[in-house]
Amino acid sequence: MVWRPEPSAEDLAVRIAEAGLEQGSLLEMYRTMCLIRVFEEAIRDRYWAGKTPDFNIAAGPIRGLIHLAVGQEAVAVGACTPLREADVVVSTHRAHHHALAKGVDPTRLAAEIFGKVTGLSRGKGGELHLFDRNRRFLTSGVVGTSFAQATGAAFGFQYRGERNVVVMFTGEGAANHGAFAEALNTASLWQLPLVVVIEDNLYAGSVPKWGTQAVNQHYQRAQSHNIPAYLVDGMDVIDVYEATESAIGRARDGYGPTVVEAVCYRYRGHFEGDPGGYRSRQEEETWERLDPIPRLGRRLEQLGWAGDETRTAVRRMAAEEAIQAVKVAEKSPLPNPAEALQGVFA
Amino acid sequence: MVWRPEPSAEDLAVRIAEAGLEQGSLLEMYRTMCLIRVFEEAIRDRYWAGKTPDFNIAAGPIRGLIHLAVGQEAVAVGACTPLREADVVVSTHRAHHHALAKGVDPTRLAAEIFGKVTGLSRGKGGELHLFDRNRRFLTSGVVGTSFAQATGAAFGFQYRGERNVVVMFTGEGAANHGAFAEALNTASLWQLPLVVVIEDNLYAGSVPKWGTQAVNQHYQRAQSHNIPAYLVDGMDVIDVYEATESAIGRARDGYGPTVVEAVCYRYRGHFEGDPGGYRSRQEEETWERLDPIPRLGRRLEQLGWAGDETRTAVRRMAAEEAIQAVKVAEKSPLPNPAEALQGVFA
Amino acid sequence: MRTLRGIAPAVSEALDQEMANNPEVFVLGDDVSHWGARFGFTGGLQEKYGRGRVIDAPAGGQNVLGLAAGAATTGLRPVVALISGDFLGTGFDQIYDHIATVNYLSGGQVRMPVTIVVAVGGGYGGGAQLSQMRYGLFAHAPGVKVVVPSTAYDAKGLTTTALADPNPVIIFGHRLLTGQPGVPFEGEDEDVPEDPYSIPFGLAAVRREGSDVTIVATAATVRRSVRAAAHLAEYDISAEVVDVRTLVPLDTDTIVASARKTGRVLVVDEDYQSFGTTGELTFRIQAGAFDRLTAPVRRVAVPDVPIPYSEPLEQAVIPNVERIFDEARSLAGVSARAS
Amino acid sequence: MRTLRGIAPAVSEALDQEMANNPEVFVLGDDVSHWGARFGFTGGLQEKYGRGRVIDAPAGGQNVLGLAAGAATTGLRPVVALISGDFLGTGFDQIYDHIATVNYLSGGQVRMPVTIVVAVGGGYGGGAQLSQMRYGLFAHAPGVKVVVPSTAYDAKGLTTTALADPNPVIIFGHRLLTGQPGVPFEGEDEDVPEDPYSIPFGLAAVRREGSDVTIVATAATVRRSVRAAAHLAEYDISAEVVDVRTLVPLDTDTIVASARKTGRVLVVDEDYQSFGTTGELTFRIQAGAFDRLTAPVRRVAVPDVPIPYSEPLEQAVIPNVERIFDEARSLAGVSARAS
Ligand SMILES: Cc1ncc(C[n+]2csc(CCOP(=O)(O)OP(=O)(O)O)c2C)c(N)n1
Ligand SMILES: Cc1ncc(C[n+]2csc(CCOP(=O)(O)OP(=O)(O)O)c2C)c(N)n1
Ligand SMILES: [Mg+2]
Ligand SMILES: [Mg+2]
Repeated sequence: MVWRPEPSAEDLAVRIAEAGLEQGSLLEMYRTMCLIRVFEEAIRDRYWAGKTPDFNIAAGPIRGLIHLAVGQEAVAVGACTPLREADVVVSTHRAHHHALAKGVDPTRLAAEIFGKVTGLSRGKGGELHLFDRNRRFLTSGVVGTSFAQATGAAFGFQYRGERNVVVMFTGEGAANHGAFAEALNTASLWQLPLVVVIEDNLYAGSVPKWGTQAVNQHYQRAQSHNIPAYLVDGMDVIDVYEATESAIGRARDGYGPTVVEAVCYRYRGHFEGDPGGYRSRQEEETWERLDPIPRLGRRLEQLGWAGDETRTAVRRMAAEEAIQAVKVAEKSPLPNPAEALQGVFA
Repeated sequence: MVWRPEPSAEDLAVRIAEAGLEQGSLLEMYRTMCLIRVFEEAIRDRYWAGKTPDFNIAAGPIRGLIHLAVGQEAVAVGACTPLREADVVVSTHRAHHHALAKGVDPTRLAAEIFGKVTGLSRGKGGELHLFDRNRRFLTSGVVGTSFAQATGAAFGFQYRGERNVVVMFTGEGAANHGAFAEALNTASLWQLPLVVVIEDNLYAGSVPKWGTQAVNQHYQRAQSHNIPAYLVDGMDVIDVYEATESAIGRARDGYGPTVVEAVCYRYRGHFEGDPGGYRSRQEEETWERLDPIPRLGRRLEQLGWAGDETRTAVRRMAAEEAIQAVKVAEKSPLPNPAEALQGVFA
Repeated sequence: MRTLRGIAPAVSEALDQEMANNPEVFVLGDDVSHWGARFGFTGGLQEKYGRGRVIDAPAGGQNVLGLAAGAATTGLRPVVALISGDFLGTGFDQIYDHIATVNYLSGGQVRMPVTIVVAVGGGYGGGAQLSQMRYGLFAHAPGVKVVVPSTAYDAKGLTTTALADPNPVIIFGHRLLTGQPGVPFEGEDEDVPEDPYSIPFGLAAVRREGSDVTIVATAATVRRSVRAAAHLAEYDISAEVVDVRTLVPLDTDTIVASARKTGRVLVVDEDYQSFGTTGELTFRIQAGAFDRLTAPVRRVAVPDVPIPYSEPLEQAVIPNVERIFDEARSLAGVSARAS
Repeated sequence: MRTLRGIAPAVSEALDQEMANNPEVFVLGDDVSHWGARFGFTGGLQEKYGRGRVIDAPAGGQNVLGLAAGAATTGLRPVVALISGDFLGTGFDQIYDHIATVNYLSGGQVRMPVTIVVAVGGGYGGGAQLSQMRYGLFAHAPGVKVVVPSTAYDAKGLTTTALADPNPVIIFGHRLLTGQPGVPFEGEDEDVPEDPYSIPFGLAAVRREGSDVTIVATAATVRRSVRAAAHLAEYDISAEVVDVRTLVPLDTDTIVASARKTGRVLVVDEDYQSFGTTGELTFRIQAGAFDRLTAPVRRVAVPDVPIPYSEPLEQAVIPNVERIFDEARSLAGVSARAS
């Protein structure tokens, strides 16, 4: 683990200043994390509608699989805050938090999850295939295949002489795929503007890290490809922000890739319907005490940047936006069946 | 490079003793290296028959591609000498030297290269698909695919409780494939009896290492998977032997995998017909001066274990065996065309 | 005899019975401990045989399949279990260029008794990468046997046969036939013997006899075809339904015999339409029954689009009872010799 | 006009002309600098455009194809050149599950204008992993166009079309048609315009007219079929030879029209026989020409074995003029309506 002692109010102020963070940006990060949390909980609520008492994956307003990232909001928000609109984010099967942090419209995101024609991809992709061309956001549902794609996008920026950056997210499990090593090699060789953010939530599906990974962390692997790497506290948005901000800056200035490994925890199952049982209650409770949202809340308080009232107001606004998005999405029309045969070729 | 100062006669004697090498085994290594060298030159001679003055890949007694390892004999012999018959060697597209060092019959090997029914695989596989069940020797022509297979064989021995070891050869280019990282992870995780020998001959096809590899060596990658690694002089059979012998011993005793990275050079083209042009003459000459066969010859002289006469006799015997093998192979019958349809299923 | 619900418990029972007898059989896969057990075909095995024999392998189809291939060379009998056949794409060349070919290319020296069990098929909102069939691709590869069971009885017997076969076998189990909790079930409870038994490869089964039109189908589409046939009967159309059971080896004789009897054939498949299974079946049918066919062979398959996520789109592309019924009815109504 | 020898200089000329105009086109591959240039389709390009635009990518089909897919999302137009189509197996899912599907799955937001050029085919002693055709596999994938040129003229024009297409296109160039030094050449010198031109996808070409039997073929087997047809003429059998040119889109009309004219069709293919191209062509032929066929469609393909190395074995499995001739002759001699 990468727990650090909680800073004193003075130390915190220094750290925040060094990170170049101001009241506005920190509050915005707080807001986005709240938005994500409530969005995912609203999606979860709709997912379970029609799936109780007997769980049936194909029943209810949302069919198929849903992978929530509740608990991991700090990684998404910390890593995406330093990004510009023209930068690309390449995400994984667990993508809602990344999408929202990159500025994807919550209503269109939710509509895609509901399979509506108003969704990002008119309902064709669904949760495992989220694309937003304008927000430059991509995913893949086949674990391991997005790495070369992210690297290719970074190459594209370098080739075109555009000073954009690619942030590529991966789970710690996916990073054991060989394609991850290939991406590191290529990005390092060509000094590409790629920032790799590993969301190490300790499990790949039901399989704990120790079950499929020879070493406890990945960052040394990055270093063996001559890529600088940070190991950060993924439950601390400031920690994630600091490392990623500097990595993104370096990438943008042509100094090549960086790996940021963020240790975190998902509070829900691997997907909804996961009955769990492979994690101890004690472990879960330990991590729940590190919830990144109240943690940032306490810091805002400490810094004197947002008291109870302000924070409650921010949370309420974010919640309303998220709930409204999910509501509108659910009410939107489904695509016409005839669309199924359209668009195989551009 | 890993050039070390040439040892004095006294230092050499100490080193040899520490490595546990005796006159007989060193002479046998010398003999095998000579056998490989002459075998490959005889194959080359037959390959070019019918392909001059106009090169035609499909003409002459040997069709298709031939990948020679002339210059790399020390890696094969140093790494295979410590092996037992029940141990497995998994090789690559450049496999003759590994096969002969593992004890594969030169006549059956040559016959397979000629596509004869007396070949290892009755002519069905050819040079890129060499298998010898009895000698426990396997290859693959698709770069990167043999790594998981070698790891699987090592798993097989562990599962069965057999104290056998797998030596997996790879080129430095192939080791950039993601499957290599996957194999390291698995072998380290399960502490498999796997010894990975990287033949770093500086080029993958025409592409120099710096063209496709972010760092100059691979061994740090092994270390990032918690696997011990040696960087050795691949033109010095004693150096290769020392490292591999200890790695094989550890693997056999249940202490898991090791990587041995041997820097070496191929004296011929990537395959026969390669017109070259991507390596400087100066570089080639530098490496020719390090020829592992005369180098071992000088050591045998220094140690007082084999004078000119003995060495000449050994070389002559080895050469006769190799040339005879290629001759017999060439005279053997081709398979009956009806065999083409047999053996898809066991 | 007792009742089994779906092909998943049938496959895992066959695996269990074989593992009990043969220590050389072991299971390797992605999440075989938990999700493989819940949504796949390895239920109960890890509890019984432990983590050393029912093994969660490090990530990647390439890695898992390569490990199996390598283990097979030491005389073991690996079973690879993947939660989705779609993931075979990441280990494609391990099957295509190694597991399938090594016996041939080694002149019979090195065998590859690797059994692969994967969940396939859509219709539950899985989206493009968790709904594909894939079996046509592997049926195309020389050296692989391909099993596509439609019943629990077949699934058990064919798995037992696979585990006794010295060759690579891929068992494609349709998700909607698994009978696992939480997944829609298109099958029915079946009586399946508890004792081990095996069903030879290469024997198609006539699931319903008929005289006007033959419907040739695989896996989930067999049941849909039987339902369509019941509906056709209401229109006085007598449809025969042939369940292919194994694509490789393919029981051309049974299929052709039915085609010769009815003169009209509809091939149904949940795989992509073009360059796949329906074409091959059609070649064989017209080769063997040409002089008896009274209309061209027709087909119902996924109309060459990725499987879309949204329900109305998904339902528009995955062959269902209605599409089978409509096409068979139209085929039965075609007047002979006019195209 | 001037003479070109083989499809390799034709493809590289089309690439060159497109690169000269469009800075967004770049080439990525394995050994494009040297071996790709000598045995593949990238000759002369690196000298002209430099290492920054004709790029040796780090190892692996997965890596190269994924890089191309990612680069395409930034608006570039990647060309991936691989020395062997066999190596597509290592990047299989990048094509099948991403490059092919992203346009559809993104609801048209993200295009994948990736052109892939690979050398395929056997007959020179390349052995199992350097002789396969692979195109049937990718023709099966919704979302990929598949080009199989048989002439230098077509190769250039179809490559130009590929580079203007907003969709992924794979060009399978048969090694024995490349015209590269050191490789046997089954083609002939051709007059090919120097100026850029394009040939639309989806238009088959009738290479020889005839009335007794139709031979449908691709790539190298087109030339073998034309030779077989010349030989058949000596036996008073008039064979029409149709060159498919692109498998996706497939010009069913031209093929069916020829089938309707002759009533007898032989499908020739250098890919594995079952579950591939010959089946698909047969489906379409019998669907469109059923009432005119006087005999079942037949086929000549690789008889479902890996390509063996040894010459007599290799020659026994790769379709050659003799096998095509024999089968066509026997087909032409079949009395109508008796199978
Ligand atoms: C090629 C492939 N194999 C297996 C899967 C099934 N799968 C989906 S998510 C997942 C685990 C990923 O773990 P990790 O990368 O740690 O991400 P997390 O789920 O923890 O966010 C697996 C194995 C897949 N989608 N693709
Ligand atoms: C998947 C795949 N891609 C490309 C090739 C073509 N190829 C054959 S050998 C080789 C280079 C291998 O280089 P290295 O591993 O350094 O071995 P060396 O040839 O130097 O012994 C390549 C790219 C292949 N055989 N397989
Ligand atoms: Mg994880
Ligand atoms: Mg090399």
